[in-house]
Amino acid sequence: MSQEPILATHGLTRRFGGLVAVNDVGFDVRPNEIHAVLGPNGAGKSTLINLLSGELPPSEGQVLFHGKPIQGKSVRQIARMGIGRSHQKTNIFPRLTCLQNCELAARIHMGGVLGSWRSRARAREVTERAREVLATCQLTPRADTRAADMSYGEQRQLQIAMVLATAPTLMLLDEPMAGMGREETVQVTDLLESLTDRYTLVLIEHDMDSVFRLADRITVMVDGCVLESGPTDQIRRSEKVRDVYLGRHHEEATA
Amino acid sequence: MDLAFFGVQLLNGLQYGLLLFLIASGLTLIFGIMGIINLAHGAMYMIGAYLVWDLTMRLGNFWLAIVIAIPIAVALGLIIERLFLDTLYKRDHLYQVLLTFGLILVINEAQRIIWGGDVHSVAIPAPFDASLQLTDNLQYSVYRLFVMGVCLALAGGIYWVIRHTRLGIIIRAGAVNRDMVEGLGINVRTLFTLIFSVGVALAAFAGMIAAPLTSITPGMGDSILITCFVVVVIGGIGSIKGAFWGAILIGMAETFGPVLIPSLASMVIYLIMAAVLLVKPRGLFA
Amino acid sequence: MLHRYPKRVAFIMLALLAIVAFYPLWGPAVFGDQSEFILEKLTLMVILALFAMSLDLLVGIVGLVSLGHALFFGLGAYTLALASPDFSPASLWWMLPLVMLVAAVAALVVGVLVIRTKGIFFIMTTLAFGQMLYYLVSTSPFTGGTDGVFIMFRPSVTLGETPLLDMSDPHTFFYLCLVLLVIGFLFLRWLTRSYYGQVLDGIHDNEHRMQALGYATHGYKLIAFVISGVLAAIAGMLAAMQYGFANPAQLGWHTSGEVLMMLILGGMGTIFGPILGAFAYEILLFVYEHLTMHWPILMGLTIIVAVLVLPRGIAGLIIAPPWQRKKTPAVEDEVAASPSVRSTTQHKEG
Amino acid sequence: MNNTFKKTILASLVSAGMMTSGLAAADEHPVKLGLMLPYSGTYTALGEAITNGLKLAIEQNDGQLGGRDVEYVQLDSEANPSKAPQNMSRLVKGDNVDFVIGPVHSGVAMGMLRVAKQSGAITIIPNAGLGAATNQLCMPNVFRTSFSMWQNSYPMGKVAYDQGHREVVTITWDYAGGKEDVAGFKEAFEAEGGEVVEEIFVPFPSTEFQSYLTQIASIDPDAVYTFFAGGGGVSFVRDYAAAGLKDSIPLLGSGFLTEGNVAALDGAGEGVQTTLHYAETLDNEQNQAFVEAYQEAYGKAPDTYAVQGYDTGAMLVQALDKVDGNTEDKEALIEALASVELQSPRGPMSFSESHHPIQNVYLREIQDGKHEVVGVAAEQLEVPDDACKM
Repeated sequence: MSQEPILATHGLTRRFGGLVAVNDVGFDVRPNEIHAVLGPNGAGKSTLINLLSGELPPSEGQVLFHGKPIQGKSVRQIARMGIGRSHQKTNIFPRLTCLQNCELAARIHMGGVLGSWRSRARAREVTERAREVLATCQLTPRADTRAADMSYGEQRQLQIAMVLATAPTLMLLDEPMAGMGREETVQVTDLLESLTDRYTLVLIEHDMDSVFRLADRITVMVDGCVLESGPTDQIRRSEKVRDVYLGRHHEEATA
Repeated sequence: MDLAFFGVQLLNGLQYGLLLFLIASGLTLIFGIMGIINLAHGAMYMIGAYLVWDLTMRLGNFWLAIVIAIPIAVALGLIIERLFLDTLYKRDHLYQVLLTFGLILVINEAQRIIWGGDVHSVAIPAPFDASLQLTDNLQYSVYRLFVMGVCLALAGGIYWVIRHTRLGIIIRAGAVNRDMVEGLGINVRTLFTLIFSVGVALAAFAGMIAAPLTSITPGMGDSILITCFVVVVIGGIGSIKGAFWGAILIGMAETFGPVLIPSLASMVIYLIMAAVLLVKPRGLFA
Repeated sequence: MLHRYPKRVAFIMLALLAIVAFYPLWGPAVFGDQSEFILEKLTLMVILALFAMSLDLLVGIVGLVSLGHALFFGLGAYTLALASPDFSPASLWWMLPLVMLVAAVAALVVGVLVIRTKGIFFIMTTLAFGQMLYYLVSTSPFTGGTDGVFIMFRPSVTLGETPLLDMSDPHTFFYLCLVLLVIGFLFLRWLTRSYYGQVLDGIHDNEHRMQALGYATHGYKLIAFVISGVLAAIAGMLAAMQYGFANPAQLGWHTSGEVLMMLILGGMGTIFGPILGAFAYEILLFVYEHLTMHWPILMGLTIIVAVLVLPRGIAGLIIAPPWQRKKTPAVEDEVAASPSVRSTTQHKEG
Repeated sequence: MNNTFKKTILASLVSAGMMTSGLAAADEHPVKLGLMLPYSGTYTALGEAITNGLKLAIEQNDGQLGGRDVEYVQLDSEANPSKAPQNMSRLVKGDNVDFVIGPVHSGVAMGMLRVAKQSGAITIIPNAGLGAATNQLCMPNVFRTSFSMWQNSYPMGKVAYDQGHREVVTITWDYAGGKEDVAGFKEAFEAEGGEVVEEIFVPFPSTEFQSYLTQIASIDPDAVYTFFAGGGGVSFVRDYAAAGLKDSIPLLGSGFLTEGNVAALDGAGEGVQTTLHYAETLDNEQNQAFVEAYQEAYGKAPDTYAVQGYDTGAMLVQALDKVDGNTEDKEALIEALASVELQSPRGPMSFSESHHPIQNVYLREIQDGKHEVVGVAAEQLEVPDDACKM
């Protein structure tokens, strides 16, 4: 587990005018690990994932992917390098069917050079890949339904399926369980757990118990800074985290 | 081109620019807040001119004609918004372009049925029909200064309303996020009807005060429409300040362009627009 | 599937094609000595159908609303006019490729500048480029100015010396236009059902997401812009060939507006819809002109009613006839909540 | 006006296919006149004036042409050149008209001439002044009863020089009609020894003249020659007067600057001199009778467009009487039309080999709201048609 990190950031900072949303963040993600980024609302989690995916250029600092700097590159270039991401606000193709959504995701990463869009063989491979990914996410029965006609939970699962379809080496998942029912959350948690053999995951999530069950390592962020970063049980026992994150309940209870 | 004439050309550019602003302000308000592209805006400019010509002829008094024509124009805006635009707010730009394109055909033909095809003009009204001697052979009608004054006053008025009144805050918020405004319990339906009627009235009013300076002919709204769209896009959609400086810029371009580069005269505003959009894709003040 | 339509669509379109294609047989019987004029009108409708179909690739499939598409239509007409020798017919073998090349280059140049903009700005920049070419052609000395320019001889189609097709015969010209329309239709139908078409659907639906997946969306849009421009230029060339006359008015924004009207009447994003739209528009115009001198009011009201009541156009009626509509409610909301609508509500973003 | 609509609709529906009209006897059928004129847009007034003049002439021949009734098929040309060929084709092949009368706009004329050449339809141009129609593009079946741009502007060149002007600025819209008009003036003025110091071209159809007027004031020429028509003419003359230039720099132009718009000028036109082949104050009895009849029929004074329509009607009356209503024999009809000679309200008028009017051109000045004839700028002026090979 201690090889060279797949992703690392050094002194990563992002200012919006006077406000510093992400302040000098340094953390790393090791291959095939589930690394969760935890923190209260406004801790800068979403800004961080936008810095990693290229949506937002950093004000300062570096983002290294396999040791090579990628900060400042476009969303498209970073996606092509194998960093797939899902969005907090469901971001799919409503008019296309479930299968088509995944086909579009699969195609671009199977040598989607313009020239290849003619061959029949390639088209079959893409559809197979898309069906395979739908199966992993238990969406096969919904293959030919228009994405707009599916439930919110199913759309969130489709989003994960699409990220899977791009066969990325690193997956950035922005609150995948947000707004999901009890049973759907369990379904997604099992799914994510099964992915670690082939993928590395960075998980932005609120749901405390699924994070502690899933994550190998956790980074806790507060007000744009990294409070602590380390294996899950180290974080569970850490005083600082409890004071900042859980402490408030603790003090209210005793006050 | 010695200094005196340069000064006069500057004055001409300013006067044309301010008139353009009056029309463009309505357009940018309607688009900025309601997200509606109103191709029929030029036609309302024409209707304003015809209304004031018709009423001046009947009543014999230009100012009385304007006082009566403004509420008619507001009513027209109200009717069009209620009848046609209701379904368009959630629809794509294309449907707005098409519906208002249909409106142009209807309004232009209605004008022809009501007022016919002859060319008309309105005499420059009483207190301002004198003119100043600018150079030995050039005079400048005082009425043009009056028109500039009216445009500046309206510019200030609109700017004050947008900046310092509760309605202004609602308008600016509506421009940024319509659903949010709805969320705050503000009845967006009446806001839109108000904005559209005011926007249309501004265009018609521009037609009214410009009537004495131009000839009143069928289809006079079409060419001013394209110029207005260029102004709005250069200034930045929805920005009153943008519409103001965009209008001044285009006013100067249409005045100095033909003098400096005669061969490109008819294309100069489009070249400017392409240049602005390359540098700032959302317009100068978006 | 976005571009798979019920069987009845293919049946109706083939039936219409047969009726139009065999006009020279039944035409004289029905219209008597007027059949030649009606043939001319039919040829014009076929040409305008090709023009409307070319715009549908941009507006219906990719979701880019262009208000300057007449630019390429006029460019095709003027390329023919300026490249045709004065005293002998040009040969279609090199004229058609030349028109396509000129249009492709122009579409590339304009496209690179225009594709980066979105929503209202795309509408305005295309309008601006259309007006620029309109004034350029109206005022430049060698294009005949606002009076336009004549094409003395229709380009010929010869094999060596022996003429293959006698272009001066209206029936031959009619079939040339019809063949080009059918080829254009088949090409666009194949394109929209190919993977490339799927990418365009994705871009229309959610361009931001496509970029997040790694697609160079500008590149795909630019290709669609060039293809659309080339097809429009072919239509423009045919229009100039029909009457041997090219004029700046063919470039004006009114022409761009008219072709958009054909789109809404026919039904966008369906490729076959605009063909019906072009025929419907010309027939309505013909009828209205006969009914009253104030026909623009009727045409204006028709467009307004089409926008309000029939947003999916005639194609929408064929794909999902009203009596079936209760079963497929999704069709209706698809238009109301079309993705680019989302971009309008947040047009301030980015 | 509305009974013609009913007749038009009935006729076109009938001819549009309800009945296959075989080769009926030539005489009972009404003579069909296809009017391709602008009934919408900036030239609407011109289209209506020509139509009124034409109908007046035919009504005066108790509604008959060569003993046959007359049927009008009116088609709005919208002054849109791109629609011209298909509209003309509709009249010729669709409505099978015997004569096509139109257009006003030169661009539309080009489109019509194209179809006229292919179809051989007898076309009478009641306004469009592009020289080519009766020169490079002349053809036996095309006649013109109005003018050519050159014909009206050329005489003003000599008049301007005789009035002592040596340095003149010309200004017009940047379109074919305007350029042709100004070229005629320049040809004559510079032949006399004068100099056109500046040629200003305004983008068509802009009517924002302030910057150009300031430019003229800075050049300060002896006089200004201009060509604008319809709304453009009214705007320019009023702005020119408002800028106070009228007193210091005389304004000259061809008649269209003020024709038909004197009312709209309300005083701004006083003293403006123009050359045109007609003036409503011409004192010959044909003109007095015409003005009276037109005023009584349509409630307003006629202008040059009305007289051009009137002469077109008179020409048809004379020609069809000569062939006593036989519209089948095209050669004879063309021969009859070519040999027409009219005592027109505008004065004696006949046709050159290229079928263009040979007519007087009058110098007019607006005096208290009327075009007073102050002289004859050119007597029976024939238009150069050396490029015409009939």
